[in-house]
Amino acid sequence: MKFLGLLTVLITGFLLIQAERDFPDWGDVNSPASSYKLSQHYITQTFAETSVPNMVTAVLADYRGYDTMFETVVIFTAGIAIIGILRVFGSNIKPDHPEVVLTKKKPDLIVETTCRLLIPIIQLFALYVVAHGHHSPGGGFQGGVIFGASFILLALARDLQYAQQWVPENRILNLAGIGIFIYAGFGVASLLLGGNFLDYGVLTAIIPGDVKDAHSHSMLGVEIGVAFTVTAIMFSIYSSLSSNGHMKEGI
Amino acid sequence: MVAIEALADKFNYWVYIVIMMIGLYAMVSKNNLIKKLIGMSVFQTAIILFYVSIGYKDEATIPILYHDQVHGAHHAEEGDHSDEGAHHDETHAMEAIAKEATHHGNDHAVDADHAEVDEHEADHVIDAHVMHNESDHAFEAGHGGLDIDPNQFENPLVHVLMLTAIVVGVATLGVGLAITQKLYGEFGTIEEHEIIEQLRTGND
Amino acid sequence: MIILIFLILTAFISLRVKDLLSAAMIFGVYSLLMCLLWAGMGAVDVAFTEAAVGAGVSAVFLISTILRTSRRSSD
Amino acid sequence: MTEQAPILILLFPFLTAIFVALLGAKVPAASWPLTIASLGASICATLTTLIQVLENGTIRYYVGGWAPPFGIELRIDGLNALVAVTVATVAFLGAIYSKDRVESETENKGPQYYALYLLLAAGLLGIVITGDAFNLYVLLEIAALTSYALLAMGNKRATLAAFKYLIMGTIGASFYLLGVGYLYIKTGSLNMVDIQEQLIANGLQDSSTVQVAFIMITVGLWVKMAFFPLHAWLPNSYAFGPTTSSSIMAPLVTKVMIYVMVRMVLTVFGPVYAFEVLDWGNIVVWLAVIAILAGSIGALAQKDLRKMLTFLIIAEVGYMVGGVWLVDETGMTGAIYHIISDAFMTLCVFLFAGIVFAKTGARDIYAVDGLFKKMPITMIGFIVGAFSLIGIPPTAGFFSKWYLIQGGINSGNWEYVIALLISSLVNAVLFFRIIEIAYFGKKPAEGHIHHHGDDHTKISEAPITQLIPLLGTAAIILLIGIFNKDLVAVIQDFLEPFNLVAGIR
Repeated sequence: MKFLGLLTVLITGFLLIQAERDFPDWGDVNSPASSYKLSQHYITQTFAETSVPNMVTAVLADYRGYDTMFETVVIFTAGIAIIGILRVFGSNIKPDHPEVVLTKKKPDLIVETTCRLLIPIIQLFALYVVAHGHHSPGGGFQGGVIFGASFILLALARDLQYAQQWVPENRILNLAGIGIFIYAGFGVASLLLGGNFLDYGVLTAIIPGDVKDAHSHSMLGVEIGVAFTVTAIMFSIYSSLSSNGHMKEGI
Repeated sequence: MVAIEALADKFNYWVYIVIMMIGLYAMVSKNNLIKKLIGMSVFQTAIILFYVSIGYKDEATIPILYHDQVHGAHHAEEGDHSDEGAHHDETHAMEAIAKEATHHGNDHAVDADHAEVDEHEADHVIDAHVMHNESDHAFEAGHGGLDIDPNQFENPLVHVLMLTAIVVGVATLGVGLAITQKLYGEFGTIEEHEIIEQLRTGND
Repeated sequence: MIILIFLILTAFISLRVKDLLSAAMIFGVYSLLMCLLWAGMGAVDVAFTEAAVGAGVSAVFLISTILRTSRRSSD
Repeated sequence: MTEQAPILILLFPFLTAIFVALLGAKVPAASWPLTIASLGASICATLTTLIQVLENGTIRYYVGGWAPPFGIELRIDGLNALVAVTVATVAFLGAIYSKDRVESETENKGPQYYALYLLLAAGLLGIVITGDAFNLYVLLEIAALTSYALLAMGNKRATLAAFKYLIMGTIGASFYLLGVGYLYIKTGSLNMVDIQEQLIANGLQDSSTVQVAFIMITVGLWVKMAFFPLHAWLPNSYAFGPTTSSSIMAPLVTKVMIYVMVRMVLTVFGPVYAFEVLDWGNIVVWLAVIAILAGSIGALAQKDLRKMLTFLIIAEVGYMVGGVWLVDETGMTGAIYHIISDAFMTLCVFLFAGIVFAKTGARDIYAVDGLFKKMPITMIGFIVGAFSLIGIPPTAGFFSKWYLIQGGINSGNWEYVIALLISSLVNAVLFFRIIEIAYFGKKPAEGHIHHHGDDHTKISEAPITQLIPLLGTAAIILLIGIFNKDLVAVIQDFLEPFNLVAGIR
């Protein structure tokens, strides 16, 4: 197996080096990827067409919004998949091998207090990241991951059950689903208003402002949807993995 | 000397190949399942490094427009967020966002200086919907009222693609870890050869 | 350039080391270096995501699995 | 709303999947009807699209209203539309079958199963209709993640196989992603049609980057479709996963990957580049020959019914890969035809294997012992599928193989023709053995192989939710066979602009 692995690696590496000989230089502004109308259009026209200064957000949520919707679905799928694989409903099923027993300690005062102080700030920052994604780096994914991380921190500092009092399992899944429904809702709304799927331009009928504003505001809406899903699923994955699917104790 | 320059010109591209091969080797030949998954993550990040390297341009900046480039249209929001710091409930956040949205809309309406420009932009949007096919917008830089040199900004497209790839990577890692835990529950080990050994000797 | 060399080193070490918990931590370091590199290359959004996802959440997932299973690795 | 049909194909299963996942905790019983309804609606949308394509030619649907290459486009031509109808129908029939089996095979995770099932169907449909190379990657990962989970829900062998599949699948998908990256660095575009235009416009025929991109994409897809040397993940995962999961994955996942390969060859790289500039057709056909023979020999060696069928899938993948690389219009027609007919034949035999497993609880081929008397209707359904895999007229398998062989003869690839005939012979041996056991109730002489004679007395006909999909599939196999002229006309209309006849070496 080791030899086979090495062989695969060598062949692949050789091929990649072959390919690499023909690359444009690193940072070359005249390389096809940089000079083709596609990327140039995004750079020069994004603000004119969507009034969002952060091109990455605009391309993510508008031009390639279809991709991003499925990216959210990938996250959702992972959450459902992990529940499907690991989750043990009820308590009658015993694994063949004894579980790893984790020594359970009392929550440490320093850790607990620090977390109590930190978690609101983290959550606040997460909201800022989501809301300010139009103007600075950030957006639904980053904000969602940070928000989810705050719950993970809570579960780490106390234990999983404590965290689950705040975010019970079924509510978490509902939140994840609602996130995707928000995203797809913008698409379906534009379908119903006579445009193509995710064509935010036609949403001027229900969103105040002109076409650009409709684009900009819809992007904010879908980012919030993404943030919901990512927050929920990140915590859901963590709680499944850390409790071996029993949703108790945690690590 | 020429060789070194050639190496330096494409140094990123060399490094990504090396990292990718490390990851691939781990995926194919490691025995430990978690090691395989770490190898998988390394492998995927190497590809992301490759994509990000495509988007890099010498002397270009991050793909976010400056404030003076957008005619100061968005100054108002900067102040807002610090004020909204007190709320950290989700409903409040929604309100805050809605507030920002109204601000955003007002800015365009109120800002008389740029009303003309805005109108022009709006027209352009409608144009753009119809005419993307025929016209090559690359040569119309500045037509939308903004004077932007495309070489000044990095390629945003690859960044978008790689955001997706990172998310896919973490999703795959999560599923892989879940399967690992299930295997551990059933076999009591996370070494692949021990699992195969158990399957061979067992009467399953 | 230095980051790139460290990247290769951390990737290599995290796959070499026999203690899985250290492997996971070194993988976190690797992700953080990767994130710095991307930030240096101007891909701020990607770097941000990688910092949150790669160095943060992925490492937590790995560690929680390692604590739930076994810490030793044969290779 | 007919002009919106392309997106609706996807939206029905995808939104219902989320709904099922949410509702599942409270009303698990609603999962199955919702699944069936959404897949039924999806079939209607695919049929609408197919009719539109046949009437007006290629449909280009701009998602988000952005024209390509700036936005993502759904591009549906004759090939897509046919494959989309196939995928939706197979998913629909598989879902009907799932009803009685899910609870027992997946440890009471019905709602999660259906949600993942629908997401898999949505992912595969999305792969089929998209016109954007990167979007395809995202959907590929959705399909892959759901497949890992659907398999890992099974017993412990299946879990290990799912892990292997995860590693191999990620390698495959990453290679694909890398290939797309190489194309992007040379062309600057991600839209499939636009990539080809740029490749020609920039004169990139000799670029080593594009060559490696081609290799990476092809090899990545070969890993995903289990082409012979890269097939290690397939047999165990399909043989030991839940029968409900393998009844959708075995027919669809590999076939959709073959569709992607055809799409890459024809639309992204263009036949001129793939077949003339890179003249590797002979090598690939030889690889396909090896794959066909290896699959057939592997199948002969198996005693486990489902594992035997998985090796037949590997052989069938060899047929289609070979057919594409014959560089002949008839061969290509045969390959595309075979995508469709093979999806239904595989579904048919896997459904049968699932029913047998459900009824007897045994995995090996002697489980069918004497089943002709006990469940004649089921056996009739199976025989249609088996005859189609062997290639007996008027089933679909006969006609697709006919075109493949014709293509092999036209292009002078005799080794391929011979391999195909040998493989058909092996299929005949395998299936007639099963039919014989089922009809005459012959027990193995050695007697040390499982005895389950006592349970056999209780076995009766399969329940209606399992019979309907089996017989439906059998009927569709016959229909595809009988209306082969119309189908071939559609495929040849699609292939006409590519001018493959001129490409003969």
